[in-house]
Amino acid sequence: MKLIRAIIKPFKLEEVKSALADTGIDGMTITEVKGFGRQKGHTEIYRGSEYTVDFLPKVKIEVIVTDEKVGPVIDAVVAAARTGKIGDGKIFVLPLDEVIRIRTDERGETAL
Amino acid sequence: MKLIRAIIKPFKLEEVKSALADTGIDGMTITEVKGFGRQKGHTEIYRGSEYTVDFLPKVKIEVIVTDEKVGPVIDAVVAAARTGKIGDGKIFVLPLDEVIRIRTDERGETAL
Amino acid sequence: MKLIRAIIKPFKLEEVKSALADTGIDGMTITEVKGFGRQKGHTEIYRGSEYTVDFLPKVKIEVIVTDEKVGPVIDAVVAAARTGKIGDGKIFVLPLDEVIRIRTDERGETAL
Amino acid sequence: MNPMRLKPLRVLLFPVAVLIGCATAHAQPATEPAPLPAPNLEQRVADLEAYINNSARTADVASHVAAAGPGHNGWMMTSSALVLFMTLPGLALFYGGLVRKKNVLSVLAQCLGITGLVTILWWAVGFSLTFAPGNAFIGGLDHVFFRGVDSAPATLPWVSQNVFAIFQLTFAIITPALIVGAIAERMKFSAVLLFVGLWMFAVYFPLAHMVWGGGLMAGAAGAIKAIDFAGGTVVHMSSGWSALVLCLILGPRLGFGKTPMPPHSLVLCMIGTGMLWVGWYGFNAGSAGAADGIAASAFTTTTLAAAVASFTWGLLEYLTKRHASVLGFCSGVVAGLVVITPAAGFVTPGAAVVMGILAGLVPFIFCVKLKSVFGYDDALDTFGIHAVGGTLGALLTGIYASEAVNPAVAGVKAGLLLEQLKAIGFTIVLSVVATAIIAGALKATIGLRPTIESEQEGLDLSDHGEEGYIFEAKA
Amino acid sequence: MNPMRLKPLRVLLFPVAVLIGCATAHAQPATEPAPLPAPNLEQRVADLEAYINNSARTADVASHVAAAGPGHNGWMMTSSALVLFMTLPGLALFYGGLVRKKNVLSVLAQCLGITGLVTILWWAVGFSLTFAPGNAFIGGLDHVFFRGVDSAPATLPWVSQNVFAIFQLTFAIITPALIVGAIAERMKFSAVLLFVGLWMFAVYFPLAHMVWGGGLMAGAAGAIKAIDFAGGTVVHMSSGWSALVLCLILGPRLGFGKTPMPPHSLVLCMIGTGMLWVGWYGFNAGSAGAADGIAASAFTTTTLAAAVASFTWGLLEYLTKRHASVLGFCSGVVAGLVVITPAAGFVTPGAAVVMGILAGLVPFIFCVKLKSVFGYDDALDTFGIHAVGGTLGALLTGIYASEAVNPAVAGVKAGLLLEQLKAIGFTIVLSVVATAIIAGALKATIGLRPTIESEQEGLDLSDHGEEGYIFEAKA
Amino acid sequence: MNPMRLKPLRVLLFPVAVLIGCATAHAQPATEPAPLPAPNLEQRVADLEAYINNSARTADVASHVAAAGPGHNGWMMTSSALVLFMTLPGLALFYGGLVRKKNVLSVLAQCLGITGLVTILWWAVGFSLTFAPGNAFIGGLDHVFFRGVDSAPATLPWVSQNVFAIFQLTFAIITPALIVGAIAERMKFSAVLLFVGLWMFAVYFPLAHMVWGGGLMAGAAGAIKAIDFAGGTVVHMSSGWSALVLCLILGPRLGFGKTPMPPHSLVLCMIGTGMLWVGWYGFNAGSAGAADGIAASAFTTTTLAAAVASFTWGLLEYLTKRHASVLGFCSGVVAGLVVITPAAGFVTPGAAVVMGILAGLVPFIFCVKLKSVFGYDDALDTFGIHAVGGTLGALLTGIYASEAVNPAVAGVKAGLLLEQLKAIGFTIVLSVVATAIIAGALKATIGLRPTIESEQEGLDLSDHGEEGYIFEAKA
Ligand SMILES: Nc1ncnc2c1ncn2[C@@H]1O[C@H](COP(=O)(O)OP(=O)(O)O)[C@@H](O)[C@H]1O
Ligand SMILES: Nc1ncnc2c1ncn2[C@@H]1O[C@H](COP(=O)(O)OP(=O)(O)O)[C@@H](O)[C@H]1O
Ligand SMILES: Nc1ncnc2c1ncn2[C@@H]1O[C@H](COP(=O)(O)OP(=O)(O)O)[C@@H](O)[C@H]1O
Repeated sequence: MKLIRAIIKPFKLEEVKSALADTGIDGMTITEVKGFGRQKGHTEIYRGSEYTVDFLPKVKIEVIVTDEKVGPVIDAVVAAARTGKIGDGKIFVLPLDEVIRIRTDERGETAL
Repeated sequence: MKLIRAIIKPFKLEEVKSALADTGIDGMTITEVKGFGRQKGHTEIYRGSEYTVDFLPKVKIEVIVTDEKVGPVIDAVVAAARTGKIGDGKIFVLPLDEVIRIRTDERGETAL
Repeated sequence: MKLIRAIIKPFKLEEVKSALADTGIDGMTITEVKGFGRQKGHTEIYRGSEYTVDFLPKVKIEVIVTDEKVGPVIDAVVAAARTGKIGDGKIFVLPLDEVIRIRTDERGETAL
Repeated sequence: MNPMRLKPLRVLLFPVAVLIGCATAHAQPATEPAPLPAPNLEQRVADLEAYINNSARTADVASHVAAAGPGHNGWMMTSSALVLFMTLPGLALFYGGLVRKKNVLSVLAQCLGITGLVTILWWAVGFSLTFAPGNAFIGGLDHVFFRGVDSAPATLPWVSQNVFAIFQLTFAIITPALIVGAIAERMKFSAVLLFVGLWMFAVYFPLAHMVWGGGLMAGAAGAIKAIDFAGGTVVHMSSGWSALVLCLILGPRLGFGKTPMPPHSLVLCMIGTGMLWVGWYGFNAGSAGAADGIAASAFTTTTLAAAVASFTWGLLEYLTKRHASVLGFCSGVVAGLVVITPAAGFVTPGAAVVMGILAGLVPFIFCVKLKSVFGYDDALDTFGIHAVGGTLGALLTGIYASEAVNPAVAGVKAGLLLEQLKAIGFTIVLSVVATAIIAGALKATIGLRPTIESEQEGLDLSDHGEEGYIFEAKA
Repeated sequence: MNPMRLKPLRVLLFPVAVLIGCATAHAQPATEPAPLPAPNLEQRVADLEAYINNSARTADVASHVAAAGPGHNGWMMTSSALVLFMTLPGLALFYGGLVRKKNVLSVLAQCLGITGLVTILWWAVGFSLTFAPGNAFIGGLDHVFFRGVDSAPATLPWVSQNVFAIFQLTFAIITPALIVGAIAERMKFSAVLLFVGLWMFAVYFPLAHMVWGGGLMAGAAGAIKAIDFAGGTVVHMSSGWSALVLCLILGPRLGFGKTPMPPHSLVLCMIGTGMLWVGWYGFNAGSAGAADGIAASAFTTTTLAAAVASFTWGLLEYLTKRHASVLGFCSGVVAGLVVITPAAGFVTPGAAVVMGILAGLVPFIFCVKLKSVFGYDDALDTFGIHAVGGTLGALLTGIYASEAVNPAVAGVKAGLLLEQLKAIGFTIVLSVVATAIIAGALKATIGLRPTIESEQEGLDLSDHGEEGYIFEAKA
Repeated sequence: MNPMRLKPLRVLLFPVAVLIGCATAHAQPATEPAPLPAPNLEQRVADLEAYINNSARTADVASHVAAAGPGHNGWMMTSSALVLFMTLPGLALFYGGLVRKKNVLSVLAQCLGITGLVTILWWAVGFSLTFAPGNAFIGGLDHVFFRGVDSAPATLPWVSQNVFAIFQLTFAIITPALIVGAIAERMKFSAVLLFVGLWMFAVYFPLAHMVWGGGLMAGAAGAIKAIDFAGGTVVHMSSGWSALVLCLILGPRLGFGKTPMPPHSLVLCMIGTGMLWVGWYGFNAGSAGAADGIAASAFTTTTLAAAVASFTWGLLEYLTKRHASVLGFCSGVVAGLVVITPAAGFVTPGAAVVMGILAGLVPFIFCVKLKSVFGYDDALDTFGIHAVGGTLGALLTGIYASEAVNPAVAGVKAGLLLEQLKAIGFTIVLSVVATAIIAGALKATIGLRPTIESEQEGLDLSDHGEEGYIFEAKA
């Protein structure tokens, strides 16, 4: 099993969610984050004092998948989240030792 | 060392915190997240336009533990967070290479 | 590649960001989190009912780096985030299997 | 959307038809009274002077100034608007800020729903039951559907009777809305509205009739010669004591005493407090029924009591826990306003300052020190502030009412304290008994509480299908 | 900061210089009229009575009380303040709460910008074009730059003309601000201001002149003998129908129909609703132009219609989707206020209750059931509430206006419904045609919409360079 | 809770006892003046006319209308409520929205604490020191504890003296509250209250006495023949210049100039702005002391100046940085209101428009362009708006005051500009010197600032033990 995390543009969330559903993923966890990267931020001015915002709102999607789904899931997210403009985000794949479903104490792939 | 992450129902946070304390854990980091899974969301209607909310509020607990504590911590979280209803959440265990305490630059288990 | 996550005091964010930039890091993702540890919280009283807040606001910085940068990045964060007072936070290093840039579908180190 | 869903709309067509008839009937001019002789010049001048002095016109002549007087009428319209402002959005924010985020809309919806419901009841029968001639306990039916309530002055010499009726409506709205504070975060919306509907008939209309409508406790004219300037008994004691009983019958919030339930927005709470204070000028000074010297006195004492109580509460916090809090200052403001309410137009500025100090002290002890001893869940301290403060105010009115301030005190000053105690006792008994019966009956039938899941999810979603704040940047 | 940036400031110096001249010119006292004989005692008393009765002073004598009368003047100042309060911050919050977080400031900025712009236009020419003598369609230029508008009463017998001018200004401000609701979240700020500037000349000034300034539709005096107490046609229909056309020309928001766009803060929306209600007392009761019995009637019907409509809307929601929502109650309040506006000072309380029920019913069906059928993006339901409600109100005024309530109805009651229909038709045609031309022209020239990126990022950042809320604890 | 904690409560019992005595003493009716002859009919009519015209009653007869007049009294009560609304919650929100989230409650608490403290001081001695007969610099002690302040008119012919006293109290409250803007986010709560307590005696009471209490700068009657309609010197200059000195002595916020400190909620700021504008009608038009033509003028000029300044500020932003911001429009509103304040009842509408343009221009340059050059940390621009605007307004009053608008100008118009300059200079010197001494003394004794940790954590938690918003969904 792997933990796949995708940092995407917030307005792409619904599309990515559907794309994931199409690959058979039926669980995920999302977090509001701020991203810093090549995409430029903006400047806010309040009565003359400037305030540069270079952290942009992003959504982080985390999904645990079985090893054979890693490829399809990555492809699905890339396809759905891409706008082709700077700041589309990244996908990270992390190794995972174990998953447990709290409700049933099931472990491993059946816990997904 | 392992990184244990638990996605739980928000109102279980206090109980899980105490349960962790009982296993000798004295540090953790929590994040407000939204979860998508088998647990159903709800529909909000604003002047006739429906708005289906399938992301439900969850709390993510992250705790770094020494290898021998992985078992007890998982058991403690499962016991404390369980309601038996769909949506109780998951626990993920990730491998970890290193931990550093910023204040002292201590590394490894002493940094916990 | 490694995923480095640092939990720091919020008011240190700007300094850590510059320190990272100095090590050649040009991307990162941050999340507002709450930390629980040795640092004491505070008590709020609302008309006689006490409310102990032991989760303190922290900022989590996540940055993917190539293996050779792990050392310098850790040192930079430690130097910039340290106040010497309890609660300065931790750095965790996690192994990482893969990184993908959504915009271009580049994989591996070029995706950073 | 399924067209079958539209069916329930038809049930409304019948009442609409009935009401159209009733509305048309109302449109007929009232029958003219027998003609009176014209006033002479001196009488005309006397009538104009009566306007300035808020006194009666010359009797038995056809006054040239029979209509409402602009200064008084304008002030009473302003006052009515201010008292409505107390509920919408004042009280809604004061209470709404104090609950958890997941229940903020439920408080707002309760205030809005009560406003609509009570207005309909008031127009249909409530005003009549309160102010039409009746017996010592309840008024008659002369003014149902606002019959005969038009722009000519009636109850007050220089104020349009319809303005008076709306001014009183705003009191009838805020009183049950105050109860909401005690039962916040855990009572079904339908149960709240049903409770309020029944409670108005059992408690509010009778009590308001007894005190202001010429009934049992109407000062010199009543069997109990108590005085209540702007609603210490009728508004604050009735709601406060009923709130206690209702919250006991309802039981505490899930997790009460274990989970912390801090206010989700003291900013909202403070906005509401400011609005309550400003609106209360309409409540207290408007209760003079004119823009006269009595109103001026009430205006003055209201300001002093609110500010002094606020500072006292903050100071007490500072002395006992080293922090003066916004919630403390706000609680003090409201406590001061409650305590001065029955006394506002009867006492001197000096007395108002003393009452302000006591208003900061006694409810403070109650909300902060004693409440946890008893352990009931009066979520937002309706009892601790309105019942305790209202009772304290009624008592202190008995002590400080001064005929130098208000000639109306002259006739009742002797033995007033005892009469106030009688009024207090009567009000408490009526509120407690009626609330226990209504709440008990509702609990046994439709039930008072939502399911555990609903309460955990929050009433905003479960009862109203909405969220208070949606701050994610998804689209 | 580059000093070159200061250059644009210079462009302001010229108008300042011009205005200083113009302001100084104003400072000259008006030429005195020929002296009139002194009144006798009886005439002096009659003048004082005229004050109470809001009637004219004795003709052809030099009244001792030629100035404004305090009760009426005070009430009209209070009313003007209340109507301003409706826009700032009332309407701004009502609308601001309903948009997504990223656009909340854009709504606030639009309300603020419109307030500034319309005030300048009104002072310069708008008041004159509306109220100075002119033809049936537009007023003259006698009062440009508020010439001759001072504290002496003119249009209203006992109210300072400058207070009257400001009272009317507050109407001129809120009318275009209402349009903002339909085009929220997707129109460039510069385009909004330009549109409003042109629209005032094409729609508002003419329409207000026709209805209130003695023009085409001025009741008994006009060619169309329609009546409109406080602005059903002038304010609500004009803005509502224009809003529909504008939002059609503008097109829907990005993602409309696909992405959910729930209100970011129903708490703000409810605060705004309370303020609108309270402020509306100035709007409706203030439209009597005096603190008299007509004002009292308007005050009463306004309260009843708002509360009844709110409860009706909530009840309909409960019957059709098992949830009475805060947005529903608030929508009902506004719908009730809109519907009663043209009728406020003309109808009985009973009629107000019926109108309240219909105000809860008809716009409810429109906003909740029919709108999705048509599929246009009237973001915050300006059409569904203001156009539909305003049209409904104008019709019902034709049915329920009663001379027992207001003697002014006597002269027009016969055939009133037909005249109301004519006024409705005329208003719709004028609003639709003028808006289509202006919006079309602007679309073809400066463009109406921001870039896709700007709209996605939110107008707060792209058009105003600010964020509504910054809650992170970074420093 | 440890019962020992209750001990400090006892310290309150002594003052309560003292006050009860004092309150009772107040309850005695004032001694009756010698009886005057009854007025004849003509005199009675003249008195009624005097009411309309806000002039004095016939001398040496026992007027039948000796009490306050309803129209004026009602308007002054309304105005007082409006001015209180400016502080609670208006100014609190305007400022509270501009600070960072962790300090929002500290601003609210400061406004609330100042309200309580100043009310107590005002009742005890402040009103007397301001308005009781005294010397050129300070009033006497005739009215300590509101002695002799009852509902009969005194200072103003047709307004209850207690209403006048409360109206003036609301000015005394908002003035020190304005200072809070300069020292926001970094001054200990205890130090704020102590500073304000001393400052009232050193600056406010003397200055208000000199300008409005018949002292040094009381127009035609004073040694400096300056005029100040509603508080340009007394309120805005005094607070603004004091704010500058205090913020210099206090030092900048931690991280000032390095860390960005953007406003945490421009929504709150805009709500506050709307409330300030609406409340300012009480401030300016209420300063006429009657609902007369002067009030009408002040009402008109206030509206024009606020709207024009707001639009000007927004336009300047648009020209210099391509974005008109909500903060810009709001800043312009407040600047316009400040500048027109001393002139409100003295100038024509045209002059108000010019003053509005200058009010948008000069403080804009100050806050946006010059402030960063100087580098002091006037957190929320109290100096840039209130001191600069107040000074500008006082000057422009000297230029534009017109006897055609207000006969009171006639006696002082000659050489007025010079007198205004004298008053400006005097006010600046008094404010600067007194503030420097008080702030220096406090700094040397109790200290002005919280610990670094407290400042970093935020004053809400460290000074008040609360948080402004708790949005997590934990229970
Ligand atoms: N090295 C990194 N570590 C962690 N997150 C990163 C890193 N680089 C980029 N990100 C995340 O990816 C987002 C997009 O990156 P950016 O450089 O702006 O554009 P792109 O994805 O098109 O290369 C950033 O906002 C940030 O959240
Ligand atoms: N594959 C997954 N990857 C990441 N998070 C998941 C995954 N599946 C479920 N979750 C998280 O666990 C929560 C609970 O899952 P759900 O299917 O609703 O119930 P249960 O835990 O009882 O199986 C979800 O809300 C989501 O946050
Ligand atoms: N075992 C742990 N697992 C995860 N996060 C931890 C752990 N221990 C500490 N933290 C995080 O580090 C932060 C700082 O820890 P704390 O014990 O307060 O001080 P210090 O870093 O100086 O040892 C905590 O607030 C928490 O967010």
